[in-house]
Parts: sequence; structure tokens; C-alpha cells
Amino acid sequence: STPDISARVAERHKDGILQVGIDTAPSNINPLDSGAERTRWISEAVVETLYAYDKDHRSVPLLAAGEPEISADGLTWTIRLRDGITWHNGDPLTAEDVVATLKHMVNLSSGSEWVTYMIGYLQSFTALDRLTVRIGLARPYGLLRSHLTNMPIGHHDHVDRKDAMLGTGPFKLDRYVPGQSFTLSAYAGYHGPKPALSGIQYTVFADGATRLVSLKQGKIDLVTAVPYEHLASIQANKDLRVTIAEAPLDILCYVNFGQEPFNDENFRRAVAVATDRAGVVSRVFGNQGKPGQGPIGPAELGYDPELKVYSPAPDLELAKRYLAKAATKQRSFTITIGTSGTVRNIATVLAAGWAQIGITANIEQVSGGEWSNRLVGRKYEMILELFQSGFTAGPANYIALAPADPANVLSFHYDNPELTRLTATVWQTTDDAERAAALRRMNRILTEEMIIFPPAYPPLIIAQRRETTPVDPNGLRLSRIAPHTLSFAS
Amino acid sequence: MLAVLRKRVTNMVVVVFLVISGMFFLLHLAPASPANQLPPAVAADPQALAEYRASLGLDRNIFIQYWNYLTGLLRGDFGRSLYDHSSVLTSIGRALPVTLELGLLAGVGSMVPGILLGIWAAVRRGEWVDGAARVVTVLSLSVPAYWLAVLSLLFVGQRYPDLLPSAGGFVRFTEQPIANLQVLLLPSFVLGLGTFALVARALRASLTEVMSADYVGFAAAMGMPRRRLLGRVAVRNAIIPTLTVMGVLLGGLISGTVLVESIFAIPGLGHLMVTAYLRGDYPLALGCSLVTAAIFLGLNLIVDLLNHLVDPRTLPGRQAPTGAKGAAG
Amino acid sequence: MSTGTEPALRVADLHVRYGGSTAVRDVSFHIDGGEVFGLVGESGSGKSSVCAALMRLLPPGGSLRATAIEFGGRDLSRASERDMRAIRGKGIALVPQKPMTSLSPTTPVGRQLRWYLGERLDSAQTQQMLISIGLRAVLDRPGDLPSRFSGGQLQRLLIAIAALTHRPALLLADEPTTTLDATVQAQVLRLLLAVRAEVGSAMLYVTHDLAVIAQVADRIGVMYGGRLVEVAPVAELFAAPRHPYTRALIAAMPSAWIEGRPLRPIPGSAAGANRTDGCPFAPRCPHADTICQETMPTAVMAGAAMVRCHHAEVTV
Amino acid sequence: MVFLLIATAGQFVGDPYRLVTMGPEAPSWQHWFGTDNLGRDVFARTASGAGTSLLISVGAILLGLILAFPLGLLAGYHQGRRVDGAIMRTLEGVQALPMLVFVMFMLSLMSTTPVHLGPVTLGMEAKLILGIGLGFVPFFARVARAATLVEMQEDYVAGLRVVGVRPRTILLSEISVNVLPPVLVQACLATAIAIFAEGGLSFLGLGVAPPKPTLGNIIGQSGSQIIEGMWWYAALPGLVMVVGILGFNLLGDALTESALGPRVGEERE
Amino acid sequence: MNAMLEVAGLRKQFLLDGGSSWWGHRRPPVTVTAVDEVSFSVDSGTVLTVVGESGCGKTTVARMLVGLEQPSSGVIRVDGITLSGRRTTAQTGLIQMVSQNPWSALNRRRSIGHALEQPLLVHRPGATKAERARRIGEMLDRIGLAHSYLGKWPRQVSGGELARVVLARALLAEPKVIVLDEPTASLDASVKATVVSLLLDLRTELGLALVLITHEIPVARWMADQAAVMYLGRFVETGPAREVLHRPTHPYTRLLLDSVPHAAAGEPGGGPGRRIPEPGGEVPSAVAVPSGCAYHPRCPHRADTCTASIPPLIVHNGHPVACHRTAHLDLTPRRDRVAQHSEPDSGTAVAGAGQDPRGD
Ligand SMILES: Nc1ncnc2c1ncn2[C@@H]1O[C@H](COP(=O)(O)OP(=O)(O)OP(=O)(O)O)[C@@H](O)[C@H]1O
Ligand SMILES: Nc1ncnc2c1ncn2[C@@H]1O[C@H](COP(=O)(O)OP(=O)(O)OP(=O)(O)O)[C@@H](O)[C@H]1O
Ligand SMILES: [Mg+2]
Ligand SMILES: [Mg+2]
Repeated sequence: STPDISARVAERHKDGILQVGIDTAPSNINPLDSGAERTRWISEAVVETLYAYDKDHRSVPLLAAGEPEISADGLTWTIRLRDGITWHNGDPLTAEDVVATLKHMVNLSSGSEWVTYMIGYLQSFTALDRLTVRIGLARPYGLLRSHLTNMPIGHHDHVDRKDAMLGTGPFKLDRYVPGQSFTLSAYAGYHGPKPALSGIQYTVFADGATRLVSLKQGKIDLVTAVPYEHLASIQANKDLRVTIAEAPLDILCYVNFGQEPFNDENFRRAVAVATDRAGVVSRVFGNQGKPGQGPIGPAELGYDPELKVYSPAPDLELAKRYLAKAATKQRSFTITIGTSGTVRNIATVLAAGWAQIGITANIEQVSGGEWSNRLVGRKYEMILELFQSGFTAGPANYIALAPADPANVLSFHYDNPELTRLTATVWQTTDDAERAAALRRMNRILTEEMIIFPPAYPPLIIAQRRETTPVDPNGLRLSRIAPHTLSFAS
Repeated sequence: MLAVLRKRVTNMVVVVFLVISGMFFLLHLAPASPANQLPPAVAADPQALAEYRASLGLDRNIFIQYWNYLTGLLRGDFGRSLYDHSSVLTSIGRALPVTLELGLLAGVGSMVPGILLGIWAAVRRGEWVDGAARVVTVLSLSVPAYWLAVLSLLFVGQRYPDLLPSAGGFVRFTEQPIANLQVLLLPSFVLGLGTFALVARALRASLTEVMSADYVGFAAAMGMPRRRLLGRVAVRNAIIPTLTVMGVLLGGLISGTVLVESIFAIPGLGHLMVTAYLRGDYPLALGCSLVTAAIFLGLNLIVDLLNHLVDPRTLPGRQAPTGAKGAAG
Repeated sequence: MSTGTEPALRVADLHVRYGGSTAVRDVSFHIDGGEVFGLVGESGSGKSSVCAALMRLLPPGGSLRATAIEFGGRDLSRASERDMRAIRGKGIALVPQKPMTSLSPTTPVGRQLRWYLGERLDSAQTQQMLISIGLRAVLDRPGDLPSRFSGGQLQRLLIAIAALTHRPALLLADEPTTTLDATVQAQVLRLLLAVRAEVGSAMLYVTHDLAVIAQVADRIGVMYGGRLVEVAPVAELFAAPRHPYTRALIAAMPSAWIEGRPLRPIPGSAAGANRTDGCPFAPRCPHADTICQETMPTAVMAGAAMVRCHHAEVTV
Repeated sequence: MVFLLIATAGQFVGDPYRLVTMGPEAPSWQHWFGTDNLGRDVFARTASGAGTSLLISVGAILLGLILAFPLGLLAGYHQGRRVDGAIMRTLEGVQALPMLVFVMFMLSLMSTTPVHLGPVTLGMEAKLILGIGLGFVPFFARVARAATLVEMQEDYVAGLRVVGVRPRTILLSEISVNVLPPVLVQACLATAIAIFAEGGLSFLGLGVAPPKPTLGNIIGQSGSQIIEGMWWYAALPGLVMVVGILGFNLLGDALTESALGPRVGEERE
Repeated sequence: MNAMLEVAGLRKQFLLDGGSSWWGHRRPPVTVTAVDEVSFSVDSGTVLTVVGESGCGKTTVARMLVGLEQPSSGVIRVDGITLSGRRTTAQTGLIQMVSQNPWSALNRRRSIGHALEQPLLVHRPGATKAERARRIGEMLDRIGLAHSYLGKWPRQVSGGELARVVLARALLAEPKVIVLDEPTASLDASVKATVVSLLLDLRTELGLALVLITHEIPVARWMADQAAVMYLGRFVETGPAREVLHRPTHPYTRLLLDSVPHAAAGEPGGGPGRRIPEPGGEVPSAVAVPSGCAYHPRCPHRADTCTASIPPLIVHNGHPVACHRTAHLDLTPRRDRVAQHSEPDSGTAVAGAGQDPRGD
């Protein structure tokens, strides 16, 4: 019945609206608060940043009129905005908007994720004139450029609103039903090239199966969060196109250094060696993705393809030997995970692997709020979660590494002066090469000392109908789908 | 009747008030806190946490919060969601009609066939119809709605895509009646199945009992035509115990919407409530629960009034205190 | 009243079974036109079952078998359900036992009266009739539920419905006054007989109270353990009871208790009287011998009377 | 009962967490219910899950009974008085929330982590038992109260009072034995509902968290698998659940019709 | 001889909720006077019977006697002890009741043994288990039941036997007075005789004072020494049973006795309807008691005085009667009334006789 479906799709495409199926919708739709994909995949076409990535992932001006002027001590950044840009409500973009946005992002009570990055560095913001912003820093902050490239700018009246999404992008949000659907239409006053689509409609299909059925039946054009176990069947379907990309998609995997059993190096080593990395890749990720080594994955800055500390299949003999040497007598621990099914699957496979060397891993699944309670309170032995950071950090994931720093609020009691030094470099240097080198070094230390050892690097998968132009795999490396750049293949 | 109504409504208000107070205090004593929703790195900062709590007014005395909530309720203000700060009342207002429609469809769609089957089975007691009805109802009762939903979603949904929720979100009856009904067909079937079975069973049981009552015997002995005997005498009296079960059934229906809406992605109150509870969005959860409770109590009230109508004996003071109190026994 | 013409009802070899147990066995009797036939016997002896069988309204699980149940030239034991429906209420009507529960409890009496009487309820004649039997209260308060009327009022109402709706050829009255007290019972009995006389029907009157039946019946049948053990005209039965059970029953009835004479309860209990072989009364009978234990006595006719006892001649 | 059998078998069948195959496999002699996408034996999971579900539902019903029975008796005994009013209003308040909503509310009070009450640790199972059990209290209490009211009218109560037996003794040792049977019948039917509720909550992700299996969460997770033709995922555990609920429903029916039921065959005129 | 049970001026009023109309208008509560000005006394070893129409208040009297209902006014004395308000355990033992329906009189889920143990647990708290068993055994012997009945359930036992068990339970409390509320109404004729004989034997043996409430005039006649006829809450005629129940004076008593069907052995069967008395009008409701003599609407002898005031109990025809028209009554006994009795026995005090119940 493929022709049938094609006809249906063609009929539907007459209105020029791209139908996107998503797995979950943000409730707080303020893009300034969250860099999570679930928010940003909707706001991508709506909001814009001061700088943006070009196709080589270099930062180039977008709302900014040019490169920032940085004072000699690196503490004052002055940025000029492009003139003539308007918000979706018709207001012109001004320095006020940028100042309001930045203020929001250091406001502790805003609940914005950016606070983590900004607090302690950003000190003052002033609108020098209608189109010029000055940012004062408390200390040099090399990552700021990256942030300015990822951080959306909001309208000054809207920065604190959680139920609105007002931007300067090619599409504007017409209406949304919380948790259900988001309707976007092309913004006539857009300053850039006119998009091919007349609108984008996001619909939440919480159930993966329903999402895929709808795609196969041509009710939607593109789905995110493709369930890994369905990969084979989608790939076999000639009407569909699958794009699989390496992306800054991490499995956060921390062990608590401060207490038994993970304060014991041999125990840690045994666990790391007995980790069934190949099993996770094959059973959970449908043979996509790579077995993990250190915390930095293939799509991220500082990735080291040479680093091969662990074999994909667990080395049980070696693990048992380590375990025999371990001082701790404990042979069980708890893995705390969130509610994501993928993470649960990972933990299940891991636990089954560790069981083979006589270590019992109890999987404890807790809701999101409780999960972060655990992380914050260091009330875990091993903690696991899936984490996407492409929209806050670009081709890197600084947050994932942060807890390795003893000074970090989330520190798990690992204390290595070299690592601390490297962390400072990463955050402060303006030299990308230096940052990359520091990251590579950190990655090696953390891997070899079995501090952070994610079992795999998951792939990012997008499935779409062939009646639409393919998404840009290059953008996908930074988590960007950029639906506004798609069009219907007629 | 009015006095009964007045008394029942007062009672209902008292109960709703109890529910509000109980839930409010319990939720505020609960270990979970809205601050859990902050990014971990923010939540780890005590100052950030304190400011966040203050911004939500959570640092104030619990009784003041309670008072504010109560007075807010009276003004029709159910508070704001912790997540998107949207008005709880607006969210409920959007979700409620959908749930009511679903509930109505499921309710009517289950009770009418349930009543018919119950009558049929009772009339043909001991025959194959009765046996079949018994099997059907017990099975219907034993099939969990969500399992059925999952199966039907996939098996039926694959074949008849129009029965699945469509892209662009749920279509409302006011927008596209046909599409709306199509999409609600499967959910209301799944939702109503249990109610259907219970109604059929309850009615069969009470009708069987009534059929052996003296008054039915007398009517039959007087040669009253079967249909009239059933309608005027038997069913009218048999429906009374079924009506009292109806209150419980309505609770089941409302519970069911919670599940069914989540599975079929129907943006109703149940879905909203589950999301709210899952996220710990307490103002929203509280608001949804209150509205649900009010609806439930209201429906029960209606059922009770119906009961009084069908069975005037239950009206207080209607029973005659006459001298001859009957020589029963 | 007995006219001695064509019998209104003739029952031959009626059996009623409930599942595996037989409640009524081999019961044969007839009722002449206009006659009142009384049926007495202890609780559980099968009187109600006979009534229900005649109406073909046995409770679920009950079944009947008979050589014949002749009524109005038809054999009711073979009539179709549809024919029966035409006969019920019209040919044979029932005055139920419990007035308080025999009307639908949720519908006002006025409306129920109309169900049965229809337009006739409005005719002056019917109204006059109802008032004359003391039902003015019902006509005055037609909107009231049955529970607001007394047992006596309701029983009168039921009699009116049963007798007046179709003026049936046979009235079945299954203990219609057991739940009423003496003065009301007297009222109701009187009314029942008056109505019967006016309508001209025959009547089967069932009770366990011999004293009551003595006042209403022309002939009496005595049941024990599902069998009809004796049938006799009322005077004959009291004057010269033939069956030992009849005698014991008469002696035990309270109104026959004679001061100075010790009470004579029937020894033993009626439990297990529904046995298959032998005389059901044998275990309690002072005259029983082996033949009584082993074979059911056949019916012996003595004039208008019938008795089933091996020792009928001896004991008289 | 097949359900009980499967649930007990669960203790021996095998490890519900072991990865026995490389990927999903259809039912075979080795794996009766097939294996899931991670390669776990679905039968082992179902069996173990049935055990958990049973534990929770039966536990909840028992808890509900223990709390509700005395309340119902007390309310019935003091009918129309203040004690009755207080009990009934409170119960109505609880009942105003439909079952599932009430349990959701209760669970949200207790958070998803184990609660430590002194030496006692309440795991998720215990919390579900608590939530569902409390949810059933109004229902059972009403049944008990209604039965008590009926019993209070019985002649034997008056008889015992005349004999001089104290009211409390009458309530506890005479009325209660008559109130218990109808309540037990309802409890049996309620167990079916409790299995249902546990499943529903786990299905929604509010109940026992996977990978620990319960029937509800097995079905909950299985959803998207059926689409790929892996019908055994949801169908077979679901069937087991249906059988379990069916069992309790039939048991309840049987009890209703037996001597335990509301005085069948005992009334004489 | 001392009166074992004395009752004076007993009255019970029930307050009925007037309810409300459809429109919510509250009706005022209605007072029902179920029992009014009831006085009597019973000697030990004798039987007083109370007869009357359904709903006239007989059961209410019984319930007040045993403390299930608090009298609105009046005094109840047993063996010289005044019972009022809450009764002590010892007081409850003095007066016991046997109720109408033996099947519902026992807890259907408790064994007969359990039921019989209750009075001993209450009234002999010190007794050992063995002692209780002995007493129960003795009691079973006395009422003629096998000891095997102790383990049986009420539903396994026939009505007559159950009636005996209920009686045994009452007796185990060692009462002085037993109130019997229609003890034989639900029993088959043959069983009735057994129970009645047993009751009479026990009365003599134990010197009990019995109050027998019944519908069944033959039973009353058989058992009673004294009789009281009740109509709408009041005694209308009291006195020796031989007189009251055989040579009634009050028009209501006459109607009542005439209504009783009887077919004595050897009597020729009358034709249908022969001896059924004229229906005596409608039974009035207790809510709307007719003014004056409550019986006047049904009374063939009524005169204006009857509607004006309530007649007091005045000795007439040898015993107290509450009727304004006694002088005008035709006292010849009806032809078919069984009226064979010896000298009226006059020693017993009939409470209410001679004293003016109410001066209106
Ligand atoms: N529906 C029934 N199912 C099974 N057995 C029944 C049923 N109805 C009556 N019986 C049995 O049949 C026998 C006769 O019952 P029936 O009611 O005809 O007696 P009866 O003489 O009318 O008694 P009563 O005087 O108590 O009304 C009894 O043993 C009774 O237990
Ligand atoms: N608890 C009560 N509340 C209100 N009215 C009552 C109550 N108990 C009895 N009555 C009324 O008191 C009157 C007398 O009732 P009672 O039961 O004493 O009569 P009775 O003579 O025993 O009748 P029966 O012969 O039918 O047993 C009746 O009108 C009855 O309706
Ligand atoms: Mg009968
Ligand atoms: Mg009484």
C-alpha cells in the first residue's frame, strides 16, 4: 500500500507543513531555561543565538554584527547587534533584550540550566546603546564564546516566562497545547532567507511504536528519538530514510569515590573490565554506536580514537583477578538510574555482565527530581543517565566531566590536582586547540584510572520519510535537526 | 427532594473541603519538592535553592500558604504550574471537556449494552445466552484496560490508521467531529469494557433476584405480557441496586481515563494529572485531583438523586409511619 | 355452592421436581365449578408447589409432570407457554400469600391498579366495588407506594385485582391470610368468599391452618410429604378423619386444644417425609407396620372421600 | 490456579535478569514465552512479576481489610452518631479520589525512593501496598458498615442484649463473625482490582520500577515491541495477568454463591 | 402471694421524623404513642397473656420490660426491685425474653453451644468452663434436647428445637420473669403443642412468671391465667383469662375472639363463610389515634361519649374493662363460642383496676 501512503503524504504536503513526531514535550517552553533537546528541537527554528555554527562547526556571527571586542584582560566583552532584526511580535531586537537574557541566566531563582555555566564568571551586563551590549566578567572565561554560540536570545519581556517562546527565527510559535503539540508558521519578517516550509507541526507521541506507525503511515514526516530496537525495521522500509550520527550524546556514569566499594581501586578496575560494552551496543543500541572508553565520545572535542583501554567484550578472567585483589569485601552495589527506558536497558545489560564475576548490581530507578537529588547529595554508589548537551556546549560536553573536579558542587570525591588544573584550562582558555588538548588529557586520565567509564557512545538517530529532504548529518553532530531548512521533495 | 439535595450538596462541600485540606497539607509535608526539578548543578547550590523556593512562595508559613490557596480557590484561582507557570485552571479547562467527552462516550457506550445484556441474560437464565454473557463479562472484567489498549493500539491501529491519534495533536469535537469520534472510538471501547461487564453482571444479579420476587410472580400470574412485566415491574426494581453500584463504576471510569488517556495520548484531565504527578507538579496535581473529586462526587450525587427518583422509598420521611407496619415475619 | 357439574379443574398424577428432589408426587384431585377446595398440610408438604404447577410458574429448577391438568377443556401440562400466558390471570388467577411484597414496591398503587384493570378502573361500577370492599383509602391516595398501606388493605387490593380483572374461572389462593392477624384475616376471608361468589369462580385455597380451612372450604385435601393423603368434604373430614395424619393434625391444631386434656403433638418431625417408597407418614404413625414402610398405599375411595392409608378401615 | 502456579514457579524457573539470548526470540521449548529485546527470558520475568504483583495486591487487600474492618464495625455500631459521621466523612474524602488517583497521590507523598521509618525500610512494593491498601479502606469499610447495620437489626442482637451481654462483646464476637464473610467476598473481587491497579501504576511508571519485573511493567515496556511482530512480549504476560484476575473474579463469584455469601439459603420465613 | 412482676403506668412515645415534601418543606416530627398507661402484675408461677391486633404495641411493651427500650414513663418492678435506666448485669438477669422467630434469635454463625454459654459468661463470671458445661447440660436435659446439639449450627436444627434452645438460653440467666413474644407464631401446628407444653411445665417447675404475647387466641386461652387485651397502645380489658378470653366484655375483645377461626373436632363443617364475623372497619393508624375511645370508629355500640373521652378501666362483668358503654352491651355469649370454665378466680390483683387512670 505504498502508493496509497505516498498519495496521502502528497495530499498532506500541499499545505507546506512539516509534521514532526517527538517523544516528549517540555512543559517549561522557555528556550532560555533549558538546553535539552526536547525543548530545543522545537525552539531551533524559533529562537536564534548571537553566534552560530557554520558547516565546519566554527562560530560565526548571527544576531551579532561581528566578532566581539574583548578587552586585553579578557574581562570585558563588547558585542554589537545587527540592525533591523525584529522579534516575532514586531519589536526590534535591541541590546536590552540581550541584557535581559543574560540577567535571566545568572538569576538563581530562574531555574535556568545556564546558571551553571554563567554563575561565578558573568558579572555585569550593560546596554551601551540600542545595539551594543557590554558583558563584564569576574575572571577570564574562554568558554563564553561557545556559550554565546549556543545560548538563545530572548525578548526582554519574555525572558522569565515559561509559557511563551518568542524569537527572531524563521518560524514563530503560533500555539501549543502543553504536552501535546506545537504549531509553528513561517515568520514573514524574518531577516534571513525565506524557508521552503510554510509551517512546522510538532506532535507528541509518547509511545515509540505509535510514533513509528504514524511515520510509516505517512501521518508524520520525521521522528526524533527513534527506538533503537526498531532500527532494523525502519531501515528495511524503503519509504523511510534513517540518519545515524555520532553526536554529543553521553551516558553519564559516575561512581562514588568517597565510599565503599568504589573507593577501592581494584574493585573499580574489576567493574570496569567486566563491563559488557559490546553487549550494550548490540542489545541496547541495535549495533549502532561504539563501545565506550572514556567520558569523551567520538563527536566531542577531545575525543581520542587511539585510546583503547578496554576490550568491547568483558574480560572476565582479568576482572576476577582484580576483584580477588580488592580490599573491600563488598560484592554488590546499587546503580541509580532515571526513568528513561534506554538507560534502564543499559543498566540491565551491565548488571547481567557484572553478575558473571559475582558482583550484584541492584538497579534502582528513580524519578527525575529524585535522580538529581541523589546526584546532588552524592547519595549513590553508581549513577547512570543519558545526557545530551549539543545545544549548550556544541561539539563538547563540559558538564559531563565536571564532577571529576573536587571543587565542583557535584564532585564525587575524586581529587586529582592535574585534572583540576586541566579543568581550569578548559573553562578559561580562548584557544580551542589548547582546550582540545586539555580535554584529551583529561579523558585519558579518567579512563585509565577508571573514574568515568561509560559503556558506550550512543548514536543519534533521526528517521524521516523520503518525501522530505534529508536532515544535515553535519548539524546532527551538534544535535541540530534544523527542520526549518528542510523541504518537501516533490 | 430539595431538602435531600440541599443536604447532599452540603455534605459534598464538606467532603471536598476535607479533600482539599488533606491533600494540601499532605503534599506539602511530602518529601518531594518542586526544587527537585532544578538542574542538579543549580539545585546543589543552597543559595540558588533558597531563592528558587522563595520565588515559588514555598518559604512562607504553611498555614499562610494554605489560606492563600483556599482564598485563591474561592476566586477561581487554582494556582500556577510549577513548570510553565501556566494557570492550572486554564490547563484543566482545556483538558476537562475532552475527558468528559471520553467519559460520556465510554459511559453511554458501556452502560447501554451492559444494561441490555444484563436483562437478556437474566431473562434467559440458565440458557446459553446467560452462559455466554457470563463468560464475556468475566473476561471483560479480567482484561486490564492498558493491556487491551496496547494490543488494540497496535493491531487495530496498524490496520486502520484513522483510529489512531493523528498528527497535529488531538482534534476536538468542536473542530472536526468525525475525526474526533474516530479517534475516541478505541479508547472509549477500552475504557468502557469493565463498566459494561460490571453493569451487566450487577443488573443480571439483581434482575434474577427481582424475577423471583413476589411482585413479579404476581404480575406473571396475572398474565401480564412479558415485555411489560420486564419493563414496568422487573427492570424498574432491579435497576436500583445497579444504580448504587454505578457510583463505584463511575470511580472506575475516572480511574480508567487516567490510564487510557495516557496510552492513547488524549489530552484529557487524566493525562494531565498523570503528568503532573509524575513530575511532582503539585499545584497542577492538586487542582486536577480536586476537579476529579468534585466531578466524581457530583456524579454520585446525580446517581443518588436518580435513585431517589426510581425508588421513592429512599426519600427520608416518605416512608409511612402508619400503624399497621406490616406483618412481615 | 357445589353444583356437581363439570369439574373446573382436574389434576391427575401431578409430580413436581426441584433438581433431584421430588416435592410433589402422584397428586390427583378435581375441583368442581364454584367449589372451594382446601389444601392443607404442614410446611414443606408441597402445597405451594401444586399451586405454582397449576399456573405453570414453578421457580427456576422446578419441573412438573402430570397425566393431565385439565382446565377449561385444555391440558395445562401440555399447553404452550404462550397459551399459558393467555390463561394466567384470565382463566386462573392467583391471590398471593404475602400482600406486603406482592406489589411492585417502587410504583404507586394507583398506577399498578391501572396496569391490571386498565380503563375499567374509571368505571363507576368498579369504583363502587372497590369502595365496598374498603379500598376507599387506595382510591383516595393513588399516588402512595404500597408500603404506605396496611397488609389488610393490600391483600384486599390483590384480591380485587385477581378476581375483578378477568373474572377467572378458578382462583388460586396460596395462604392469603397467614401474615395477617385475626380480625384482618376474618375480613379478608369474608371478602374473598364474597368476591368468589360474585364472580362465580371455583377456588383452590391453600393453608396450613385447619381452622381457617374449615370456614371456607367445601372439600379438603390433606397433603403430607408431597402426597395427597386424604380428600374429603369438610364436614366429613372433621367428623371422621380417615388418615392418621389428618387425625393428628386436627388434634394438634390450637383451636382444638381442649382444656383438661393433655396436648397431643405429633411425634417426630416431618423431615425426610419426601421419601420415595412407603407411606410418607409411616415414621410418625402409631399404626405403622412393615407394609407402611415399604409400599405407598393406593388411593381408597369412600363415597366422596379418598384416603391413602393401608389401615384406613382399621383406624376409623 | 494457574496464576498461583506460575507465580510460585517463578521462584524456580530462572533468573528474570539473565541475558539468555542475543536478542529477541520467539517462544520455544527452551523459552516458553520467548525472550525480550535484551535477551531475557520472558517466562522467567513473567513468573517473577506475577509473584510480585500477587504479593502487592494480596498485601494491599489484607492491609485494607485490617484497617477497614474495625472502622466499618465501629461506624455501623455508632450509626448516625458523631463517631460514624467522622469516620464516614473521612472515608468519603478518601473515596472522592478515584482509586488510581488516590494511589498516585499516596505514592507522590512517599517519593520513589525507599522510605526509612526507623528500622523499617519501605520499598516500592511496600508503598504500593500502602497506597492501594489505603485506597480500598473506604470500600471495605462501607461494606462492613452496611453489613453491621443489617446485623444490628437482627433479633439475635437484641436477644444477646437481653441476656446481658455487653454491647462491645456483641459487636466484637457476634456481629463481627457475620460481617466478615461478605467483606471477604468483596476482598476477593477487590484483589482482582488490586492486581489491575498495580499493573496500571507500574504501566504508567509509577509502580515498581523495572528491571524488577511486575506484570504491569512488563506489559508497559512491551508496547513498542509488538509492532515488530514480537507479539509474545505483551501478549503472554498479559494473558497470565488476565488469568490471574480471572481467577480472583471467579473465586469471588464462587464465594458469593456459596455459604460465605450474603446469607444464601439461610433465610427462612 | 407477691407479684413477681409489677408494671405501672407504662408509656412509650416514639418521635418520628416528619420528613420533608418534594419541595423541601420540613414537616414537623410526629409523635407516636405506641404504649400508653399500661399497668399489670404477674405472680410467680402464673402466665399473663397480652393479646391484641397487629401493631397495637405488644412488642413495644415486651421490649420495655426487658430493657431494649426505655419507657417514656412508668415503673417496672421485678421481685420488688425497680428496673430503670441502665440495668445492671444482675438486673438484666431478672427478666428474660424469648422472641418470635427462633431462626433469627440466634446468631447464625455461632454454634448453639456458644449461644447457651453467653448468659453464664455474663451472670456467672466466676464459673469454670466445666461448671458452665455442667449447667448447660442440665438445662438441655430439662428442655429435652440431646447434648449433641451443642455443636450444631442454628440452621441445622428445626424450628421447634431452636425455640427450645432460645428458651434454654433465657433460662440459663436464671430469671424470675420471662417475656414470650409470639413464641409459637412461626411454628407448625404439631410443634406448637410441644413448645407450649414445655413452657407450662417450666413455669410450674421453676416458679416463673410468664408474660405471653400472642396473636393466637387458642394458645393464649390454653396457657394464660390472666389476660390483657390491648388496643392501640392501651389495655382495654384485663382479668382472669377464663373470663376475658371466654366471656369478653369489651366490644373489641369480642370482635377479636369472634374473628378467630376454629373448627373443633366433631363440629359439623359449616358452609363457606358461615362463621366469619362481619368485618369491623379499618384498623386506624397509630399516628392518628382516634379521639376518645380509640375503638369507637369500629364499634357497633358507639355513642357520643365514646368520642369525647378515653374510657377508664372499670370493673364490669367481674373484671376491669375500658368502655363507656358497658351498661349497654349485650353480654350473652355467642352461640359458638367455647365457654366452659369454672369459677372466676378473683384473688389476683389486676393493676389498673379500680384506680382512675386519667381524670379527663
Ligand atoms: N425453588 C425450590 N427449589 C428446590 N426445592 C424447593 C423449591 N421450592 C420448594 N422446594 C421444596 O419443595 C418442597 C415443597 O415446598 P412447598 O413450598 O410447595 O411447600 P408448602 O407446603 O407450600 O410449604 P409452606 O407451608 O412452608 O409454604 C419442600 O421440601 C421445599 O423445600
Ligand atoms: N422504633 C420505633 N419507632 C417508631 N415507631 C415504632 C417503633 N417501634 C414500634 N413503633 C410503632 O409502635 C406501634 C406498636 O408496635 P409494636 O411492634 O409494639 O406492635 P405489636 O403489637 O407488637 O405488633 P405485631 O403484632 O405486628 O408484632 C406501631 O405503630 C409501630 O409502628
Ligand atoms: Mg407454601
Ligand atoms: Mg410484635
